[in-house]
Amino acid sequence: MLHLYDGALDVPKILKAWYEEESQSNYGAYIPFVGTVRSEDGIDGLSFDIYEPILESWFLGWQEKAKAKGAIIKMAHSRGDVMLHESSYIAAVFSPKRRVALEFIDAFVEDFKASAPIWKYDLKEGKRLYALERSTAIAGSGLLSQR
Amino acid sequence: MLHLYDGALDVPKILKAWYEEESQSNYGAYIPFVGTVRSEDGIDGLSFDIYEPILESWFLGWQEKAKAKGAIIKMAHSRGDVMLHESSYIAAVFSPKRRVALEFIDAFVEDFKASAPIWKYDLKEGKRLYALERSTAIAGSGLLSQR
Amino acid sequence: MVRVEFLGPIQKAPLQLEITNLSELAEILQEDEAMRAWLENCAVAVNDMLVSSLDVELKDGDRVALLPPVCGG
Amino acid sequence: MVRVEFLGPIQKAPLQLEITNLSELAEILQEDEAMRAWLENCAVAVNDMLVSSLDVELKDGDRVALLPPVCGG
Repeated sequence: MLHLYDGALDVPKILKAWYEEESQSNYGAYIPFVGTVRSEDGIDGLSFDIYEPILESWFLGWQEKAKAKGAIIKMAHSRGDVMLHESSYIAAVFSPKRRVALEFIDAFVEDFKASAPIWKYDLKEGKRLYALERSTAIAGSGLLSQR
Repeated sequence: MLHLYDGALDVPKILKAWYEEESQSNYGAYIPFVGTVRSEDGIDGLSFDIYEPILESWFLGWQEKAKAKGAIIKMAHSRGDVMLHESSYIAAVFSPKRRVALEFIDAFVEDFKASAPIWKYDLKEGKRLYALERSTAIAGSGLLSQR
Repeated sequence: MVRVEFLGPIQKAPLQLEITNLSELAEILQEDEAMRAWLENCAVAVNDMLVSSLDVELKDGDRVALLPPVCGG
Repeated sequence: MVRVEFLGPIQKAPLQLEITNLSELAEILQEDEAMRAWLENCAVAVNDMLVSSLDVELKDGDRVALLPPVCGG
């Protein structure tokens, strides 16, 4: 359940669709995390590049971790430009129990930030500027700088 | 932002309304927690009693904790009967930053379970049975059993 | 008079009592066989504020509430 | 031939190289002045699997990708 969209996400529509998809699945807890573009540093918006093959295998790994706990995860992300106060990211967990759901959404969102192959750019004064200082090197980076 | 409803919650409608209410507030993270009635132990549904004056003061305390972190919280809960696969509870946090939001929703939901003056009953075979074994004594309980 | 209310699942009608503190209320309720199990796991609120000591003075018009174990969500 | 791709913000066209392992690739890219800063913070994938050692053999048709620091959400 990995959905990529061009531009901003329709958050109410996605939250509703996911809730209804699982309405008979007997999960007791549903926790979506919604990420929205904030106005800061004079940006007009953000823009995203995604490398889908690795995103998909990363997400598959998390689906298996969820399954081992009786839970499921869903995720939606934007490609390209997303303007101020629009949303670019939704991750959600469904689980029978609340503790599993609360811990899972936290671990998933943090690993997403550290590992998902998505690159963020600030849209500012007509330019698209890589947000290097807010980005995280994937674990194991630097391999090719070895001698 | 404490909303009490008779019967099941309209989850998509509430999630949408809250998202839209804060669409210009410059929060980067929105995390709702949705609680849904699970089929277990042969129940037909759950039923809730709420003591509103203390629920409101408890919620007010959490609103102030949220404010101190630059965040806000909203909550909706059902009164009376909620049947299988319907939802009875939504709590949501909005925050500029994801770490605050992830930690806040966890702490809020756990304290809600331990402290909010709401009583749960199983609806089973036409009866309304207090769910004592799944309930938690509020901190400081037992005062009147002292001699 | 102090009004004493029993919330949620406790099947007991409110009481109107001439008492001046919570210790007196504890004594009265402990004599009620059906209330004893509840007393052990109930929290107590005076005028909708939870209290943690029996040394709370009560005055005419005060309201005391007993809150049994909770389970929202 | 092995195809080497530079993902996200790295402004560099793909390369087609006759190499048999990642150590050879490291040598070649380290000679490119503009690439040196990227090499320090890039992860490496071979055929879309992240790798953690230079001792990976490469064969004709393999694809190597360099992944600079990420920031989804």
